[in-house]
Amino acid sequence: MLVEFALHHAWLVPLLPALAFLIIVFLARPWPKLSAFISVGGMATACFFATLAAYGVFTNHQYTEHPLVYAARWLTLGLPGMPELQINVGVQLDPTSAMMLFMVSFIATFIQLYSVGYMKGDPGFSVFFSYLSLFAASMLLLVISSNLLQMFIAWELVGLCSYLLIGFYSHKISAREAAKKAFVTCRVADFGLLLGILGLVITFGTLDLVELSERVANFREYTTFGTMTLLAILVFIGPIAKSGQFPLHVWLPDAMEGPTPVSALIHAATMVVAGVYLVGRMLFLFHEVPVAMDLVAITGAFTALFAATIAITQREIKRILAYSTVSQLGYMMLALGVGSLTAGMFHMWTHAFFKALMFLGAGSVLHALHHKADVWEMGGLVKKMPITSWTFVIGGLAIAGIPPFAGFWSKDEILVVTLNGGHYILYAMAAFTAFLTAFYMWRLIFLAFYGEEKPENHPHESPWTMCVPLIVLAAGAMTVGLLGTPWNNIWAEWIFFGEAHHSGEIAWGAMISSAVIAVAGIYLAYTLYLKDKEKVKVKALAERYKSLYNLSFNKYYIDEMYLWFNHTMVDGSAKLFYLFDIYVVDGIVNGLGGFGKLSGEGLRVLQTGRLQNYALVFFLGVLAIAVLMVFAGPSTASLVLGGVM
Amino acid sequence: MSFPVLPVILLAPLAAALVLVFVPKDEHKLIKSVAAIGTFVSMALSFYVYFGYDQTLGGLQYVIRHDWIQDLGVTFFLAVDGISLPMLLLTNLIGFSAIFASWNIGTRPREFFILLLVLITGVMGTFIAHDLFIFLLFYEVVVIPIYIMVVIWGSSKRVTKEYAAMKLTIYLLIGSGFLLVGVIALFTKSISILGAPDMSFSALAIAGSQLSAFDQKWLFALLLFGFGSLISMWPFHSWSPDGYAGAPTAVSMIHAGVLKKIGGYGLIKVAVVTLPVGAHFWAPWMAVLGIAGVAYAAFGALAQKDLKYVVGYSSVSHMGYVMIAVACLDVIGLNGAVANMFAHGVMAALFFSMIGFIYEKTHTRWIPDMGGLAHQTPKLAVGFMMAAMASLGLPGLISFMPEFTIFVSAFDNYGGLAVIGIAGIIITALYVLRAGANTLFGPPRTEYDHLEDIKGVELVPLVVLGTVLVVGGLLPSLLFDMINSGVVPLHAEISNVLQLGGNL
Amino acid sequence: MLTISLTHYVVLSAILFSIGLFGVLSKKNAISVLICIELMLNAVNINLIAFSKYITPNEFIGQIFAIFVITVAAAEVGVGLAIIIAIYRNKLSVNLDEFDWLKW
Amino acid sequence: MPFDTSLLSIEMLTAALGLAVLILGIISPASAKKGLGWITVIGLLGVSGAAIGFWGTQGSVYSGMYLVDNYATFWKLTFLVAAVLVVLGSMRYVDNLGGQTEYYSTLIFATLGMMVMASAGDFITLFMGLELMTISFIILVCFRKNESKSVEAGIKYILLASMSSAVLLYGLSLIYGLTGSINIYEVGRIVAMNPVSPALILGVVMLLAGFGFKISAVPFHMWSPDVYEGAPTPVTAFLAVGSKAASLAILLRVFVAALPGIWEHWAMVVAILAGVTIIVGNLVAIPQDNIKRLLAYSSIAQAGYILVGLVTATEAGIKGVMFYAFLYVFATLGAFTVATYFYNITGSDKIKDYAGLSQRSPLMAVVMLVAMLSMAGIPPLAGFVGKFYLFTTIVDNYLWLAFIGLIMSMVSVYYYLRVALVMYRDEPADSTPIKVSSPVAITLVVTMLVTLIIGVYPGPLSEVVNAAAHSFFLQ
Repeated sequence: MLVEFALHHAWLVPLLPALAFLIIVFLARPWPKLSAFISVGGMATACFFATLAAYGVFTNHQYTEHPLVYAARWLTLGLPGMPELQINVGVQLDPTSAMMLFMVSFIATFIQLYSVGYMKGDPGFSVFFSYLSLFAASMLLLVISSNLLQMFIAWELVGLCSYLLIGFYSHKISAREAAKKAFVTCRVADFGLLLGILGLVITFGTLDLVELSERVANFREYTTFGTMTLLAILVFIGPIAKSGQFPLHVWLPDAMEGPTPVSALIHAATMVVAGVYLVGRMLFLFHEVPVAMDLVAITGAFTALFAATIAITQREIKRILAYSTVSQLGYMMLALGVGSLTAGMFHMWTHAFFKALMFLGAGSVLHALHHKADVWEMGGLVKKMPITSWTFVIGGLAIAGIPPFAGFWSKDEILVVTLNGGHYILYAMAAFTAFLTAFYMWRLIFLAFYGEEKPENHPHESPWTMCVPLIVLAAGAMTVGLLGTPWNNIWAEWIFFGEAHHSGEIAWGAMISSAVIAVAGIYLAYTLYLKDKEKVKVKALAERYKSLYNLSFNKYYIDEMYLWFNHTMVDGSAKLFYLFDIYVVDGIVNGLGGFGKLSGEGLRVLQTGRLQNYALVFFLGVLAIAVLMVFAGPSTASLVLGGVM
Repeated sequence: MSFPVLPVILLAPLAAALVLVFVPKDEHKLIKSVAAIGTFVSMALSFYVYFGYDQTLGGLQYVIRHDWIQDLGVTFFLAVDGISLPMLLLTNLIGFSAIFASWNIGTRPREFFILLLVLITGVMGTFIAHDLFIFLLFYEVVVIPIYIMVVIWGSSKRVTKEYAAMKLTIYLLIGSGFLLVGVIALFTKSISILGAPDMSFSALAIAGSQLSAFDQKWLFALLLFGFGSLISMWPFHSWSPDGYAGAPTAVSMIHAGVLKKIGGYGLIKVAVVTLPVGAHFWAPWMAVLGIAGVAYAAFGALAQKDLKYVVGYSSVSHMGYVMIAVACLDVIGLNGAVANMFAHGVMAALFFSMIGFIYEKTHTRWIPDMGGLAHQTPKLAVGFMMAAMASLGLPGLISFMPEFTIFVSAFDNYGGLAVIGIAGIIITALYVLRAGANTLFGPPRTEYDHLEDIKGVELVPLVVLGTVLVVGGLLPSLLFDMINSGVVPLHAEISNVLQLGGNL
Repeated sequence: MLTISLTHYVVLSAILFSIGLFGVLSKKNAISVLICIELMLNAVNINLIAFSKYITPNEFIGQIFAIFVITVAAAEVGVGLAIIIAIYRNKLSVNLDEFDWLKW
Repeated sequence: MPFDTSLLSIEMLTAALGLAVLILGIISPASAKKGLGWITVIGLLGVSGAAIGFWGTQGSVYSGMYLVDNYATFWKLTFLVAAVLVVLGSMRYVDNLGGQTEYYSTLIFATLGMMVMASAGDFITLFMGLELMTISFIILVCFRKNESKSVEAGIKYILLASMSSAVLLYGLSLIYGLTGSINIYEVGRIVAMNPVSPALILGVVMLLAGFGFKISAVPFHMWSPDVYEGAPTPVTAFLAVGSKAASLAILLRVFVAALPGIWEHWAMVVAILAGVTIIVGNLVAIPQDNIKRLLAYSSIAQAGYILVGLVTATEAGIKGVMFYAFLYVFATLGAFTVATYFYNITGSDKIKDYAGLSQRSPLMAVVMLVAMLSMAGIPPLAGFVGKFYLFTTIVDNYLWLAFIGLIMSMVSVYYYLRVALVMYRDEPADSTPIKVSSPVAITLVVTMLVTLIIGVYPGPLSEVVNAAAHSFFLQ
């Protein structure tokens, strides 16, 4: 009953946070507590509905084949008969979106709850909550979209909110620049996505996902394979930036400038996974184009490895997490690239929990250490702030992929499908990444939470509003993976692309090897960072491979490259255009004007004031006219000569 | 139509201006209120007309028609259709906000508001006149008031206001000179076709479409130059940034907001409809110039340090999109063109009003001299950012759907060429965000701590235009259905001619 | 034994006209210029009379016209001399080259 | 045959009025002289009333020497209105001169000369009217006989004018010699029948020069800036308006009625003249710094525009000319009246002295602006409609001329706006408000309103002009 209602009014889920946003902006802003309450309350209610809807979807299987779609006309262009474009906004509920719906709202709720404690006393308290609500709203809108354009709109709104939230401490230059960077980077990619969407409209004449998928399925009626390839690649450009894939990942680590809950929200549950989600949604398109699939897979695998190699040398706690996010997103892309919606979504699902957990944990640490971010300056926090530390450790186990924690199952799934797909190189890369992941994440843990305490730090455990979410998420990080264990893979029966491919026999080899890899990574971290107190080995290594170390520590200088390009190429050409405008285009205009004036002056001088000059001009005029008459008139010339004779 | 609503809309500001003539020149409050009332009447009535217009019926409605000049076949012909109505509404929205944007005018306010009201009337007239002669009457009414307003109340930055004003005026007048030649030639030709002189748009459309392909081509070229220079089509745009920089806020608002749009409007309602073959011939050129304008002006804006120049160039770039859209000559494109003119109007007006306030308070528009204003004047910052976001075509704000529709049709018709144009959104995002960030964000400057945020009537532009910005973004059908009802029949005419008169 | 034909008159008047014209352009003295203008007018008169005699012998159109011209010329000269006197009062000169305050 | 002298009654009335004013001026005591201005105005208004009565009558006197038709009547009305406005605008000026009331009578005689020109049916009448007007104007030009500028203007005018009329006469004599007639319409018939001879061409050239001088068409315009500057401003106004209009009236009469037979010979030349006049007039006006000189050059340009109507020599063309001339009268008078009055107050013609006029006297500033913009042809002012009429006639065959005309008219805005700039932006040197005396105020308001109304609602006037132009061909 209530479930039915939730199913057919799923648009309430994004609507509620949106309303919260409006109320806060226009009414509740002056009262922080009220604003927080409205925001969290709205989010919680939304979460409640989302849960019901998700339950509804998961309980009857028809939706796995035929998604529940209801839409309303938003805009029509043209008349029937002529090239017409109708754009609907609506809700499309199938297991994938239902899962996302639940996940996003659930995590968002706890992050908001957490923020109540984290942001206490901030001047922009209520504004912050209004932004959070808007952010959640747009993300949820994106999730339930039944129309590609609607999705794009939500996509851009998410971008806007990230801009606002990253730049929340707008008095900090760094925050301002990071926000701008995030927006512009995404903009660059959206350009590709937009082109892709335009191409799809023009080729297939619709943007409704369901119709689109049907028409794409037999695309040869509409267009050629080449076009399809182009379209697929264009569409994939968008996610590259949003989900921080190489080479457009640069904005993501800088996004740490925002308040930590924002980082959690952005990196765990919402913004970055939007890209993965979009690729998942559009898998029907990529599926038609093997090239695009390979592109996705390779990008994913490479990004995963690439980011991991950066993460191992970073010092700031949030940066490490950020790069781990990039790397995990790489996993998801890889999974989708090898054609397994199941694995990709599954990893997204588990990742959401443990990554949110770790960010919030990091936030709690920073909160305690008054925003001292360098892990080398921490240590032994476990004694002073046990909850934070232990939950963080759980997160660490999860991401490293230690069974039976959530991360293990999803990552294992990915490795398995990669292997089954016969992409051995990619498998190797992914496996190695897994090792690195375990290593750098535990490096962080050992450095920050274990070892001897630093006297200058006076950490303290955070308030309950911050701890409760930690605990809840930690519980999640432990358990949510069990949905997709090879023994009873419920997940694979819900969320899949094509037909539910369910590997009958359990790939023990892969499973064991990934577990071993994870343990190895952790052990290495242990030996390097915990066992030898002086960290001599590490320093020795860093010295030994100085160039590599710098390369990794400076993120392969990619930001510098972009900066250089922006300043020399873009700004340079801008200057060029401007000068051209002033001196050439405008110069011509002014030149003409000046010519008019000059000729005026020139003619003026003829007016000498001498009477007889005037008389002379008069008669010259007469002569001139006479000549004109002779030659301008039709037959006069001959006539005159004849007449004279 | 018992109640002559259009004449009332047209004359309300003029009446207010007349009243102002008799108001003592130092009754500032009174003067401003009178002006506000005059424009408010027009705005309210044009809302009434907008929502009273029967879209299913379509065509010309609220028609007023009287004989005017017999031997030229001129009739005093006021009416609205799906294309002119949004423009009318836009004019009044901006006009009304412009009054409040210039609320703090201290010097010679009476003259200022009289001129402003005349200006608004003139612009309105062009949009509701459906007789070419009357259209032209209103077309240039506006030029002189603008000149006087710029030289008296303008500001000299890179160029002196006198230079800017003269450039703007003469440039547009020369453009209209060419336009006039075209119109007169078209008129004389139409007489021989129609048998009797008739200057109504509809009659000229009938006559014009029967002209030989050659005639249509050169006539269209003239009209294109005339209207093109008004819509600041590249490379005839250079009056625009200087002009806006020199002009007082209200003038910038109206000029960038609506006056420019007369160019696009005329291009669609007069040039394209009357000379479809010519339009078809020149369309590729229009597209190229449009694209050039988009990219070129976007880069130009990127190089600016003066806020008004940024917006000035950006408006050139946005008008480039309109040119492309018109060049597509299909339903979606024309829809996009008109819608984009409306959207850009609202956005640019909001932008200029906010910049006006910033200039008023900080006495500078030089971006490096600013920063962190968001902390001292949050409301101002909100308005500014809304305009900025609209200008980079953020979904949920009014200018996204128009741009999207334009892209659809441009991509469809001009493929690769359009891609360059669409790439403009990146540069746009770059310069808009840069300007916004460097002005509003970053560490607050102590010298601006004394500034007080916009308040009271100063909020009117933000509220009015901001509301339109958001509502139009969330419910674009409010705008598009109206426009569509006007574009579809118009396009039907064109395509008929193009199919029949295959003499391309 | 040559007979005098219309052509002669016309040529004569043309010559007279040209002389007058030359004077107008070259003379510096205002009065002489005035006189030269009279020459031009008289050239016209010769034309008129000649045409009247040879082309419309039985109507006196030309003569009448000529009389009018003479009258008007007289009036013109009257006014002209008055002005020359006035300007002489002002400038103590009738040299046309000195009258160039009004220019450009 | 019997003469219907009643057809001449308007001219007779005018002559009588002139004489009466002259005598009254002599006999009336100095104190009463002020009244003469008003007497003149009333008298002229009476005459124009009578002239209106003549609307629609069609006839001729003395076997076609003297024609009365709507065409003539329209022009006469134009002259009379102009005269009235000039008198109204110049009363104060004349009083400053010390009540030399011959001014009024001379002005009336000039008007009379114009009227005679308007209905001249043959060369003699033409010549008489022309000279009557010219001589009266010569007297008016050097009316301030103690002021050397005025006298210099006078001598330049008389010498050049009489020279030009000599040329004109020579041309007339040639045409008479070739056609054996001096009746305009008869000449037309004969010319149409006979083949073209070089002598005829020469005659036409000289006519063109003679009339071109009067309407100050380039290259026969050289006198006008100097004379306009030197002459008393109201006289300049009347000179710019009346003599130009009258000469146009007769120019049309001669060329369209007497020389249509060889139209293809002079059409292109007239077109070129018009084009050159427009260009030179507008360009040279740009660097001027004296308001009267500026107006002089702009009126040269205006003459160019009006010539455009002559090119086609059709009814439409005539109509365009008449329409434009009529509104040109009002625009020019408006501008010159402002100049006159400003001179009375400040004693300066320099443009820079007009600084802040909009604050010292909004009315004057606005009238000046409206007048100038009307000349520039900016809608919704009369000039726009006028140009529209003119250029519709030639756009088909002389597109280049249309381009020159319209583009240059936009260029002309440049120097008009420079005046506007001074009047509106600059702060006045002395901000004492200027009190506009009632007769001047009347003139200003009338000119402005007419300019505006014709611009917005030209319907009625165009009807009248139609009728006038139509009657042209009924003789």
